[in-house]
Amino acid sequence: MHDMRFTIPGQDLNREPFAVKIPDFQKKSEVMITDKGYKCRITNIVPLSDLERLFQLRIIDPLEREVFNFRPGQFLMLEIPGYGESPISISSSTSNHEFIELCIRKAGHVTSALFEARQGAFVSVRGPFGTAFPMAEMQGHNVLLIAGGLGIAPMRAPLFWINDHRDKYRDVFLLYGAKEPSQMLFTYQFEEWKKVSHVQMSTIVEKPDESWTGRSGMITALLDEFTFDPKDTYAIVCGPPVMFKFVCSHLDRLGIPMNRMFVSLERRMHCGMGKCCRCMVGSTFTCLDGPVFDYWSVMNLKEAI
Amino acid sequence: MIYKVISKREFKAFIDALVRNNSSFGPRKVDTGSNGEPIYQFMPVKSVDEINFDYTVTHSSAKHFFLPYRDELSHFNFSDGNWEQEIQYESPPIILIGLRPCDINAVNILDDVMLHGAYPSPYYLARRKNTFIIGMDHLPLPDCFCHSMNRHTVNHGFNLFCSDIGDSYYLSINSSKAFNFLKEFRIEEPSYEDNCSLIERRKNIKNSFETKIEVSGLPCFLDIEFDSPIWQKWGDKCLSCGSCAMVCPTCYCYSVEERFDVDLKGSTRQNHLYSCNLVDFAQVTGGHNFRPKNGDRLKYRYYHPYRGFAANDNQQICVGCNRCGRACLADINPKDVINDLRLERESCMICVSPSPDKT
Amino acid sequence: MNHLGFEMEKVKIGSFDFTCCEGCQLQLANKESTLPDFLALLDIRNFREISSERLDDYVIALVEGSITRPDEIERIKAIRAQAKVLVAFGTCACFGGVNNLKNRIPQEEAIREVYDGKAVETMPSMKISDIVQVDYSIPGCPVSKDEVERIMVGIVTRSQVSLPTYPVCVDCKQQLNTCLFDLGEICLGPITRAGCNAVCTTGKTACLGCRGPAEELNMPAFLELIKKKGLSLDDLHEKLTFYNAFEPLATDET
Amino acid sequence: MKRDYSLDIHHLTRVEGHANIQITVRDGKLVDARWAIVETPRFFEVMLKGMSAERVPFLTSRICGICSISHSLASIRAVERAMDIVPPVVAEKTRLLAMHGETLQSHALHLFFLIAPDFAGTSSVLPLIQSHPDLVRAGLQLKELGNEISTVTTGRCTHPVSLVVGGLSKAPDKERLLHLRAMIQERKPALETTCSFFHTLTIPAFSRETEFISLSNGSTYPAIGGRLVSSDGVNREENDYLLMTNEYTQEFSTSKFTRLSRESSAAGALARFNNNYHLLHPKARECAESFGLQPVCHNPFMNNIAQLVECVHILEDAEELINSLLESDLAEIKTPYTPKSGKATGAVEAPRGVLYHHIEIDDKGKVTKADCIIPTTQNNGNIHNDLRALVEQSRREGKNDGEITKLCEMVVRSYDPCISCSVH
Ligand SMILES: Cc1cc2nc3c(=O)[nH]c(=O)nc-3n(C[C@H](O)[C@H](O)[C@H](O)COP(=O)(O)OP(=O)(O)OC[C@H]3O[C@@H](n4cnc5c(N)ncnc54)[C@H](O)[C@@H]3O)c2cc1C
Ligand code: SF4
Ligand code: SF4
Ligand code: SF4
Repeated sequence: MHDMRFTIPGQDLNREPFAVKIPDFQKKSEVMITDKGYKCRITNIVPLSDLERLFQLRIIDPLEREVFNFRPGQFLMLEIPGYGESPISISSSTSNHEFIELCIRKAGHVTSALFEARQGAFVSVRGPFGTAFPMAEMQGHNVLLIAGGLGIAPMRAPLFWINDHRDKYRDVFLLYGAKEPSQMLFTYQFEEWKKVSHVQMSTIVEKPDESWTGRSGMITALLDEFTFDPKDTYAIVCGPPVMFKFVCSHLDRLGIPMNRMFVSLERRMHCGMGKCCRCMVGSTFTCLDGPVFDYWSVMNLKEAI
Repeated sequence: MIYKVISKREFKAFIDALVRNNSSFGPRKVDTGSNGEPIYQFMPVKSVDEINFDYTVTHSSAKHFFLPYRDELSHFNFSDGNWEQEIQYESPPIILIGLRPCDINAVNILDDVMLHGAYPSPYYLARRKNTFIIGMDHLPLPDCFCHSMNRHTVNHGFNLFCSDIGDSYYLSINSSKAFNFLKEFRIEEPSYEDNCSLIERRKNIKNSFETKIEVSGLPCFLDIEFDSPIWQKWGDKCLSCGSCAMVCPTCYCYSVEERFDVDLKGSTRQNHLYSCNLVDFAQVTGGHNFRPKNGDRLKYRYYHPYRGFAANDNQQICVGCNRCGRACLADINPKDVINDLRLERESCMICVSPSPDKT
Repeated sequence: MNHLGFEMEKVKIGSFDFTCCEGCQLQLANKESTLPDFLALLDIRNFREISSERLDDYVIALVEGSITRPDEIERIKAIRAQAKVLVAFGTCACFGGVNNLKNRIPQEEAIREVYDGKAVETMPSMKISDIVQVDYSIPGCPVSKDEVERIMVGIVTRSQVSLPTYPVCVDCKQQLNTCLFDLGEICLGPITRAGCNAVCTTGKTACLGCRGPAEELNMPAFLELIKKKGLSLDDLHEKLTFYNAFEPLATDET
Repeated sequence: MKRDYSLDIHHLTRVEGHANIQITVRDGKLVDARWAIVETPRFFEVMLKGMSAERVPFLTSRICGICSISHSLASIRAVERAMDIVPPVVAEKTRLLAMHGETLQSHALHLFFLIAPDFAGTSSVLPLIQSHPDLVRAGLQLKELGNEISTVTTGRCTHPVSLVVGGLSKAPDKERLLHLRAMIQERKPALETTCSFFHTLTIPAFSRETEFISLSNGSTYPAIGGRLVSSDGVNREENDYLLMTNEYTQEFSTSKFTRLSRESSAAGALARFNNNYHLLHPKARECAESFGLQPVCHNPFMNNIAQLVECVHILEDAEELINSLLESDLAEIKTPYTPKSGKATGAVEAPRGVLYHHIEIDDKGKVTKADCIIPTTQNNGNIHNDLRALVEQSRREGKNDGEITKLCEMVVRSYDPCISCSVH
């Protein structure tokens, strides 16, 4: 039935049209190589407690270092080649272009590998990802920073920011609570925060020991040390889920509007880019729409805390 | 779009020429079930005779051609206390034959998720660009409900779409590539009768759906019913086996794993399609599991496709193929779960505000 | 690791077999393409099956087989005393394996049956953890070399290692297999821990659960499924007891 | 000559399973030389009782991690014969190919991992990775090829998954068969390397007349089923396995012993070779000639060479089998059956010799009685007697204690005993 016209040797079909070469996306500006990280060197490791250390990273490529910018509250995916990736909040100042600081607790696969690493080791970071604390919106108001335990890690970036723009904010309070005195991190910076940044600060522990002379109890107890107008106050609350639930409802009773309280949520994350769906809270991605949420949104999220 | 008509015989010659020279995949019968029904899957095909054009539905979807179950994201090469990261996302061209409208819609949905957000995936893009899709319509099976999801027709996302109008196929040609290939074969302008047959065929398909799911207002419903006991009721049946998500054409959640090469000279970062039904999906370091119960996890298996996620405009991503329902050994399927949910809510409404008696 | 600034050390390993077929140890010599690299990770101190060298300074002990004789109890205790890390290697070590099938009848009867009354020492088969503490379990009949490689690399590089928590169905579906339930058979895939790449169901034979229960498995739902499909409970029982991996579940429920 | 000598090897190494060699010479007289198997018994015959016939091969394959395919096939053959099931031809060919894979793997393991160190004077193969890299590479290539053949045909190299009663549960994939054929081609040089290495070795001169037992079907080199024959002229039907073995227990061994026309007999590569020489592929016979190996050879050390000869045969035969499978329609792989009662024996040539499974089934398809006789069991008597003769000969030749010890170990290893399997 076929005349000559139809007996096209398949070769012809294969030849031209199907030899489509994949376009080189790397050269196309609209597609990022989403899995490529910035290579960093660990330039310093500061032990903070038995379980926590501050890692100082320096992006090796000067151009990349220049390009890398973030906002307080954002996080990175930290990659230890061979061991895996973990989401970690950036704990340094946004104005510091030389180094990135990460305050990390030894918890599992990746973080344990990092604790084995020596100064000078090479790791990689992707990001920054996620939403940030609305530092601009807070201008002209009081700022209340409440951190529990490792929650001080994401709190340092807003603290540094406030220090850099101190005159733009009214009263700034930092309430910091830890389980035990030995778990209190960054004690060496307290004086600086108080004196240089003019932050009114107070600390508390749950289980005091003989060395502890300060207060003990729940972190909300510290609120009565300070006077501020709740209506004119923004709050950032970081810590374990139980803590911020408790603190936020307390602040709510004091009269701080729910949409002026900010929290940072933690979920399992495998991509940071809204694809793996591990960090879903209801219909929201912690990595794209968070980790920073105002308390009003959190209240509306299913399964948030 | 260009419309043409091709005789079935000629069509076979066309497909044969394609598959003989390209890496191609089409529906093939792989088994006969204990109920006597044939079981089909998209499998490699080398000649047109290996393709079952009259197949019903494949057990697994075609998503793994775009999102492989396991995929290498990057490789680290170690040397002298340092390393280099290497990322490759090339993929060889392939031809996919026989995708149903719902299957193609599913790929379009994956396009939205993978390509239209803030972080388009180069891996997906490479595969998508290099896949030549030939779609085919079919009469629905009794449990198909793509009509309810409004995914029973498709107008983009394929290179060529064939509607069966008796002795010939009515072709919708959606790419110059497809048009160029077809030029070498005997294709004709659709006649008046052909057009009528096409309309007839469409009507026939539309009227053949037996399963209907009411999805209007479902997103809001699902939010309201987030804490409903219905989830635990169905969760108690669920084996947390993940089969539903593996066969689903739009489930795309994944896990990332990193592994050293055995010679310790490098490592690979891989992604691995996962399922929100699996027990550790939402477990974090230290062992806390945000979704400890089967019901919590099953809820997400429904919440995601029918509520939609904010990141992709809350669109419902289920296309209504019911593959999940067929694969589920515990007999959990969208129709029953959603109806149950609605029923509970509606009966609840009735008791709160009984409708006035008819007098 | 080098790029993190620490040198890796080879693991001083001993491989020991108890009552078993030695198939799991044999896997150590399989997957020839990466075998030299794999062996380079290990400092083999004691491995009777392949080496005449016998040194007792191993740190990690791979223990294969189950315990079925009093002298084996002594031997496993001695190994435990030496090893920092004791790995139950293979299904027999982890669950008792097929050896446990003999526990169904009194031991004297078994001896009479097989040895015509010749005095042979034996006792009901036990898994390793019935006698000594086990640090890691690598299940499988036989173990999957891929998994063994992954775990050994994990130990050498000091990265943590874990087994998949989900059931075999995930891997099985990823191989595009036809579900054996669709072919009218009982398969233990939905309740068995994955990690074998669904090798049995890919060969179209039912999963017999050699890797033991998946985490938080839903046994009532599984039994419901068997009943609803009208499949044989007898067959289910035979499968559940095959490797003794579902011990309490199998006996209570069926 | 020293008047006293004693040797007590507790748990001989580089063999599969646990056994001891005990030799005592007092006042210049050999008082005792024994091959004592102390492996823990597992009671498979008991485990099998009450099991459904279709599951039997999955259990019996667990008798041995090295020759699991043979065990599986012996059971399948017994069950099929008991229930009058005739498997499709394609299944038969695939099974034979699977056996080839297993034998190649097992022989390679034995020759390279267990034997080569003896000749090289090392304690294991590990030092050879440095000293003889080409040889080790060749060994791994052959072993890998064996494993790959098994994997393509049965789904996995240890404990097959798709060998079932009635045929196969899944046909081998044609793409993979093609790949396998190419792999065989590519790996033939590795076998040549191995032969060259063995040519350089001096095989100990020792000989003790014995009876060689193997299967034989008269038309092909034996593998699955056939008549039971011996070099002393015995020739019986498969179901008469008990008359071939005459099992008896020894108080010092958990493994049983067997005998036929003499006080002991041998099974394995050398027995197959001696009884079926003319059925070997010409290339294999050529290889045997190059080593001066001819039937009937009574030097147990030559068993290793016979294994090598079999590897040559296997590569050639496997290629032909693959070609024939590639031409076949692989759709029909399993004969449907309904369980019925019956009893029969299945005999196969496992790498180490004839393996018998005898199975009796009731009308519900459950096993009522099972019996497995393993090749190593059939070699125990011979190993035992060889030790005695070897010690005596060596002492006559004035060998020192170290040399004698080494020879004793070597003669045991030459049988490639699979102890865990023999105590099942
Ligand atoms: C936005 C965000 C910011 C964070 N900031 C910090 C920080 O500044 N300092 C710090 O010490 N920790 C922080 N964490 C928690 C930290 O990510 C986990 O402790 C870490 O992932 C543990 O990784 P691992 O591999 O060591 O543990 P494993 O238990 O071995 O984790 C395995 C994998 O599970 C995932 N995972 C497990 N737990 C979590 C979790 N809680 N959150 C996200 N993913 C998880 C990761 O992908 C990880 O790779 C943050 C988490 C999030 C989501
Ligand atoms: S959720 Fe079920 S019906 Fe919907 S697309 Fe996925 S498999 Fe098909
Ligand atoms: S819904 Fe069904 S298929 Fe999905 S995980 Fe549960 S039991 Fe498995
Ligand atoms: S065959 Fe077994 S493992 Fe595979 S999907 Fe079915 S039940 Fe699960």
